[in-house]
Amino acid sequence: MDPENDNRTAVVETEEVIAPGHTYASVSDRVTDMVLTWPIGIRWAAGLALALGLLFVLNLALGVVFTIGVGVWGINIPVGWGFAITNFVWWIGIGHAGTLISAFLLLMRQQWRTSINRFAEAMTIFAVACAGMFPLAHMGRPWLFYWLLPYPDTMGTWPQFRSPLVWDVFAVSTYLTVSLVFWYTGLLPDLATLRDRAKSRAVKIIYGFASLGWRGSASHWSRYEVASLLLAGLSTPLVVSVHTVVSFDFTIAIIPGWHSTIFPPYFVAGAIYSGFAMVLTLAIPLRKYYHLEDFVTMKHLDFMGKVMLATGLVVAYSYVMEAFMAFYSGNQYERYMMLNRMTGPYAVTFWTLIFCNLVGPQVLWIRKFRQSPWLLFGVSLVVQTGMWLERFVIIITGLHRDFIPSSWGMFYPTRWDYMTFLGTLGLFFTLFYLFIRVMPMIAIHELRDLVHKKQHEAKAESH
Amino acid sequence: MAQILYGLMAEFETPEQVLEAAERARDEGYRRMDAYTPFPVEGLAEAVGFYRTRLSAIVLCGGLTGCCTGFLLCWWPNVIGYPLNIGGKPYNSWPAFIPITFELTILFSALSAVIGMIALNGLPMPYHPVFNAPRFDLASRDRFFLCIEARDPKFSLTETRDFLGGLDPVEVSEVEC
Amino acid sequence: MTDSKGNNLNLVQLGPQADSARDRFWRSLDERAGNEAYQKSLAQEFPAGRSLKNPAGLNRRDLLKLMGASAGLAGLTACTKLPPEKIVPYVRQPEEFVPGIPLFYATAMPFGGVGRGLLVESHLGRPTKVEGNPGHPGSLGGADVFGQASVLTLYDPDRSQVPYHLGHVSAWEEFIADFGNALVNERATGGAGLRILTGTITSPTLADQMKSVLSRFPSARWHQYEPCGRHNAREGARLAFGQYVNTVYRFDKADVILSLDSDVFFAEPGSLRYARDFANHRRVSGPDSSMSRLYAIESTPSITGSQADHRIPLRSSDIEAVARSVAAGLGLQAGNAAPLPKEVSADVVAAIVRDLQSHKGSSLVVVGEQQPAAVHALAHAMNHALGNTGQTVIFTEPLEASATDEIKSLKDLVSDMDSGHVHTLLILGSNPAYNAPADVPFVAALNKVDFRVHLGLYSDETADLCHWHIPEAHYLESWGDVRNYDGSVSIVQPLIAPLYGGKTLLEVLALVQGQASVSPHDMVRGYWQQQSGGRSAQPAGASFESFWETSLNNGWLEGTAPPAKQVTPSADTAAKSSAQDVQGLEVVLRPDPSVWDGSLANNAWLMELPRPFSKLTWDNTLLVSPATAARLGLQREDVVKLQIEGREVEAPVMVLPGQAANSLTLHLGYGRTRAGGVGNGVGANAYPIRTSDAPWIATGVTASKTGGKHHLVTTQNHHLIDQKSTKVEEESENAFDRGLVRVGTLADYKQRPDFAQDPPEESTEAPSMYFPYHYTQANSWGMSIDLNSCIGCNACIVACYAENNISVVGKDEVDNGRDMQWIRVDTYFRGDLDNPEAYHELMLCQHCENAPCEYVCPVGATVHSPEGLNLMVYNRCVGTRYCSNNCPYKVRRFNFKLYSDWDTPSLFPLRNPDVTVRSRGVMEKCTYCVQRIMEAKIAADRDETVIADGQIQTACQQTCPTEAIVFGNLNDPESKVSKRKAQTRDYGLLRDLNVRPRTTYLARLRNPNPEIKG
Amino acid sequence: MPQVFHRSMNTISRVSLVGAVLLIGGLGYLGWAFNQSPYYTNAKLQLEQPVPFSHKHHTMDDGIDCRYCHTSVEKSSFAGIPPTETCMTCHSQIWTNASMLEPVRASYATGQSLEWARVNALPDFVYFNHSIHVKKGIGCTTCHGQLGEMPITWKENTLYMRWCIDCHKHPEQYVRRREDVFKAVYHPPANQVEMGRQLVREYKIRTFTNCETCHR
Repeated sequence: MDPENDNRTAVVETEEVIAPGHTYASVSDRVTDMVLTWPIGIRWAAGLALALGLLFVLNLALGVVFTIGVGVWGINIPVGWGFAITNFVWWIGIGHAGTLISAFLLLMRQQWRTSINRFAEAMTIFAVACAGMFPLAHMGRPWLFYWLLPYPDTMGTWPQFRSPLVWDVFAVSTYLTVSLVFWYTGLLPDLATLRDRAKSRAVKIIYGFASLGWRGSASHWSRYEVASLLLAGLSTPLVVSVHTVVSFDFTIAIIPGWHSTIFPPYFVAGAIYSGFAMVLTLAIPLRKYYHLEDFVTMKHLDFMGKVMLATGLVVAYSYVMEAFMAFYSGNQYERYMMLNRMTGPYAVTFWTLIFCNLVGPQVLWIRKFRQSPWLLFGVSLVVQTGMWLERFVIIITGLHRDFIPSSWGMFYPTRWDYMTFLGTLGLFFTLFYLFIRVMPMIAIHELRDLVHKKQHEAKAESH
Repeated sequence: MAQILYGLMAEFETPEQVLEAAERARDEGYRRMDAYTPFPVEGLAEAVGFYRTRLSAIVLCGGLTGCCTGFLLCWWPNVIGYPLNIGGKPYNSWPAFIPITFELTILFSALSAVIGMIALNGLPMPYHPVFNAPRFDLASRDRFFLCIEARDPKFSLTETRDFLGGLDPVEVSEVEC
Repeated sequence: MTDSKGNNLNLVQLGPQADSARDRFWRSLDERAGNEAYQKSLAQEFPAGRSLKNPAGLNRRDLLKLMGASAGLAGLTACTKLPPEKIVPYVRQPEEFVPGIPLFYATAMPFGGVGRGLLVESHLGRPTKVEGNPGHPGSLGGADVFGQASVLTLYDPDRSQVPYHLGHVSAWEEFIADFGNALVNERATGGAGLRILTGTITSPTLADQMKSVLSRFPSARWHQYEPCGRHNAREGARLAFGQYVNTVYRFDKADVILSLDSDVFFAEPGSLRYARDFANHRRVSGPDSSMSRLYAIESTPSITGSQADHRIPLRSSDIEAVARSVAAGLGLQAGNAAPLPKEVSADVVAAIVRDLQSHKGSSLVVVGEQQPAAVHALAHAMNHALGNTGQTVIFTEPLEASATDEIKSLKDLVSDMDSGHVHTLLILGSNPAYNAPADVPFVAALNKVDFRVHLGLYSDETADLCHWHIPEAHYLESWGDVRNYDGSVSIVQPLIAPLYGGKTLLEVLALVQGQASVSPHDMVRGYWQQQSGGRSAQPAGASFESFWETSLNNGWLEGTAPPAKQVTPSADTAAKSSAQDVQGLEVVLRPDPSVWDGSLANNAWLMELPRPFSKLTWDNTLLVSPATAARLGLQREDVVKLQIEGREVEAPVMVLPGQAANSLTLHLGYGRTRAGGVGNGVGANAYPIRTSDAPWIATGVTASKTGGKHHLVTTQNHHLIDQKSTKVEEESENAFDRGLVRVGTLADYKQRPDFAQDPPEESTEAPSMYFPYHYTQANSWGMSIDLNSCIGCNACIVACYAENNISVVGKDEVDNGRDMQWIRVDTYFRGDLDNPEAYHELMLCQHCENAPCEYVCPVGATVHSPEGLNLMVYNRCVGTRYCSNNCPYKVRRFNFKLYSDWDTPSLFPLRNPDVTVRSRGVMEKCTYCVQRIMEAKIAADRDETVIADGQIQTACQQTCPTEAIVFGNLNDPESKVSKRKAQTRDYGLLRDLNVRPRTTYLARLRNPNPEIKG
Repeated sequence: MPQVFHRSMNTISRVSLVGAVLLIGGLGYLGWAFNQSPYYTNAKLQLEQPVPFSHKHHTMDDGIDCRYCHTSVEKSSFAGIPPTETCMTCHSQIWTNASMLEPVRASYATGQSLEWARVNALPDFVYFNHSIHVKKGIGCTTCHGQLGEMPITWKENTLYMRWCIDCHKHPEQYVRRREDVFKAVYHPPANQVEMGRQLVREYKIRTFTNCETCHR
């Protein structure tokens, strides 16, 4: 079946987590065909080309940053951190949804995770990859990044383990590794399916190696399930810890607007918020383009909408508390920071973020909206903008007017700031476009399992 | 043909069938057998005689190792290796060492979980006799297989074939080594 | 990262004889003179890519080039091997040289003709750092921005390096020949066509030479013109006493001071000494201390005015009226007193008069050069009436070798030139083509002179119009002598052989007398030897040899200070008044606090120096008071056209609190066209509206907006909340809310000595989760800054530039908020916008014991030493900038690009070999001059001695004219710094953050006159 | 038939997995080895010099004291490289026409300095002070090797910071009596550590490992 000229009419939307009438064979074939038999569509190619274009922009920007120095960005004293760290936090945050869906919902035995977890995890990995770039790129002497790693060097020195930046190194690299292995574990049986379904020998060999010779033996499956559960159990605290550690970058500092104990939960909630937004941003076009309405159903969209609403409210609460504490604490620096944030030179960005993260998403209270894909898509974009602005506001308004008024300054981004940010979008989407062509974007064996369970339930009802 | 026989492979259409078949085979006294399914079937492992895995223990050890590594990694350079006065904080400012300790705990346990699983499953094993079964590619799609291996003491080509045939499989085929 | 230490292994290259060095330059020049490109670059005198304005070379090609270099350095710190190095020892090593140990020589810097006593640090024959000479009466160890920055001028790559003849490279020998021919006719006519133009000359030896020149050429003339000299002061003295005298103030005896438009702590030849005496006399050690009282009436905020207990902003041309009514109050026949301007009430005047009268003999009236001669005379009369003469005011013979009315002198010269009488003109060390008054058509007349010779440090505007340009020897390259503010004589001794074969005035004058090869050293020494025969220029008995040695050692000649002179002002002095127009707008021209009369315009340190109050860099502006700006509808950065009698100049507006209404201030010294790569085209040239009869104050001005804008760059933002409102700007409001500046009156202080203390809950003893680190070492360093003494003169900033190899970043990068100064002078205003109190607060690394910057650094590049220093390890820094973010004082500076100049060879010897030169991507900050601390510690350890209190001085402390900064050992209760910190005025900034700063401040005290309200 | 691979592939794949792990380890080791290698550190490397000066000959055979040429070693951070005239004090008398000394005579005649290739170079951000080390009983050979046995001078140690720190942490293992400091060949006594401890007390040696000791 070719997505480009598809003559099916009237998509049947379903309230189930999977459309009725699917068998083990149908789900297996449907997903594997997308990888093995469907031709490369024009729109896919165009999308990839666009992403590659942005990727080139990234190379250019980083090239300039590395040859001339971070001075090409708008950063200065007092605003030592600008877009780079904003992007870092934003991307890391986006990553969180993937792990949460695959790990947390697995522990919760949620069936609706099944058809979205695979590409959500992929999203996580690519997002973390993008994020990981920034701490490196924003260094004044990036060629010395390895001094942040603990190894016996010729100087007898070590990283400074009290620094949140070193914690970041450990947290992010751990997060990336665990996400990767978790993702790969999930892929093993599906790679076997691809191996067995592939026509050409070359493809068989590739997937054959990748699947390590998985053969679905009963004992393997039982170990496999134990491993998956353990990984899920480990990833859940990990994902919480990662954004907590990221929030330490700010809370450990003494800067008004940074030095706050509310940040860890607030950052984690924000991360999930933006993460689910990104999942929707990816899922909605995907299901339309690849006609996955049978698997990514209204129920999925509805649930994800609810999750966004919930986390959005946590974030809203955090904003309110932050403002309240600033005044209630009686700390004049905090109070000035908050006033300046609301009325100062960066007030516009602040109020925009309030609209994007607090006001806009309230439409999700209405079921009808939660179930209209394109409106959901719109909201997801708004939320992501809002979450990016949130980090921007925290970093910039915290720094640009701190304790000593004589050192107050402003931050004006340069074209290199923008190019670096757009560039990472290119990296992200390039990886994602490639992923959906070579990997099953839905966990096939879990779909089969789901079909099995559904049949059971059907039987149970018929009795 | 002079190929050595690995075992007899019966193909079923539903998980219930293969589960029942496995239990029956067990009652028959077969021990060396294994079932191959496109998704985990509850109880099947026990049915083919696989009870518990040591994976959890491995992960626990991995986690503890990671925990110690993490803390020592922070503690040693700061207290023994190259103590420096950082912002007036004590050399052993253990609260600052917790994040890394935690992360390494997770990292080590996660890796030991995956590597342990793969190793215990004897992977990678790109070649395996069962792949010689003609329709085995369906094992990763929608069919369920039970294979009684030739090394089982009770195995005999004819009787076992009859026994399997009695479980109304789609077909029973010989699997060469 | 690399530093200039590599060079100090090149032992031969820059010895005092430095022959090989000189050879190298000549040779390279000869080679380059050949190629055409170099000829062109000579034509515009500053080869491209050498511009200091953007050391990082902000145009892309330069950038990439530089980045190539930085990539190399990058590698150097990463995993490539060290490049092979050469060691080049001497062939014959001067015995006084010990490689690695600097030598100090006393010398003096002639500035506006008057000497400033200096002590210069020299590494293997390379002068690297200028300090004040503690033994020198005019310095007492302090140095000002001009002295500190002079060492950069020495190495300025834009200095002229070869003689030019008609714009082409030539040679000294050729000049000798050519000049010889020119002199032939002059000899015939007894020098009728020979004229010599210099700046103000106080040097006895030079005067002696000049005398013999004039005796050889009887009809030749010697003219002097100093654009920012002390013209009015001189004429005022003649008005009062009928003769020229030099006035010396004794601030150590002055209890009540009335300053009329005077910046006596900055702009006078004796400023350093005056500032020190003033500070000492006001130094408060406890509630029982006393303070002098300073009244300042001035048209624009000056650092002197910022010290005033009562400051009245007033148009310069109104000040005479006030002065006269004060004089009348003192019972003088003060002539036709114009009515008091509305800004000044009669009661205030009365109060001032009473205060002065109750301090007869211990009061002092000082007048600024900007005021007309009549006001100077009036001041003499007042001081006389108050019996201050001989007490707080001392008169001596004039400093000038031949004091004259310089403006008249220049006019005469020009008219002679115009009428074609002048055939040979020697312009020695001055630049009249740029700085002559607008109504003196110097340039036009110059073309009528047949043979024009210019001697100067730079091939400047004047050189361009002369047949010959001869590179002048920098004072650090010259032998000579010069008089100090009090008339005593200092010896100028060279620290290094002329880098570019520059010549001194002495040599040129010798040449005029036909002596081609006579060394200036012999001239100076010879002159004093002959003097010592006659005048008692030496203690009896001592041989001249020893006298000379000690003099060189001390930096000045014992017994040359002229005795006090008894003069009394003529009876009608007070009556003489200047016919000043007091209507409408006035424009006051002033020498610039950084580039002075423009001669320092190519000094990048001074250009980037934030000007006092405005914190402006890389520009000069029209300073306008908020009220006037509101009335004329002017905003900051509006370009305004000033028109006076057909003359006009365009300059951007800066609205400055404290500026007098209807008075506009414009600083001289900008708009240079041939200053060099740094100074060219910076700012607006004010000389075109400067006239010979009103050199400082121009009235009857019309100011009109051109509609244009000019971007001004300041290092500290002052967001005026509302020009019309009476609120000072936002930054200052917060500064006071946050207790950053703590001020009280002397009276309050006696009531509540602890008014500046933090409430206990905000003390540094705030509870902490961790046990504090115990600083048990023998030494534990700390600093105390007395806000009561700091006058905000910026000297510390320039001293820090020189000591710590700090790079200049250029206007654009300062605009990006990336200036690199380690120490800054923050200025905050209090009170209403028209006449706020201005407070200076030095801000540098506070060396917090619980340093927030340290625990966030991922690589431990900034850590604490057991002696309490907050260390910055450049070579370990990876540049995350987290430390700067977390620094509550924002005193850290980051190399966002490659700011250090790795390209300009002539700048390498300037660098302090004991301090690493920072590369791109590295954080830097004040280190309490750790290199000096370590030097002393190692020496003490090696020689088994202990470090005495005051033995280690930070660069900022050493240069501070008022001793506002004290550094020392906190573990020694007897040390100066411990004693200061024990005072109740001691407070630390942001102590409530529990960062425990090691740098603390002594609260500012004011001593207002209780009789004056508000 | 779904069989894709030959049975040998099992062994191959497992071996290659183990191989990959070993390879990574091996690369790590290689990196470390390179870092220590003379090629990288210049240690034990004999450089091209204008004159093949032999410390062995001058210190042992002629018995010239280090300080005769390195005059400022006891008072300055920089030990001092002898000016040509120092060489000529002797070599105007002996070996007056040895061809090997031609460059020295030429330098003395022309006033052009000899350009020695630097053997012991530190990065420019490191501030080492000879005088204090000598004073505290750290001998020349401790860092520069047994100069008395060097016909051509080479760099004995890596001069890595780790190497410096080692001594700064445990001076007792390296300190010697002051009178032995300038011995061109020195072998620590058997009771080094015990003597070292005693000398550390006697010479008031403190163990500085704070950054400002060397980086300013």
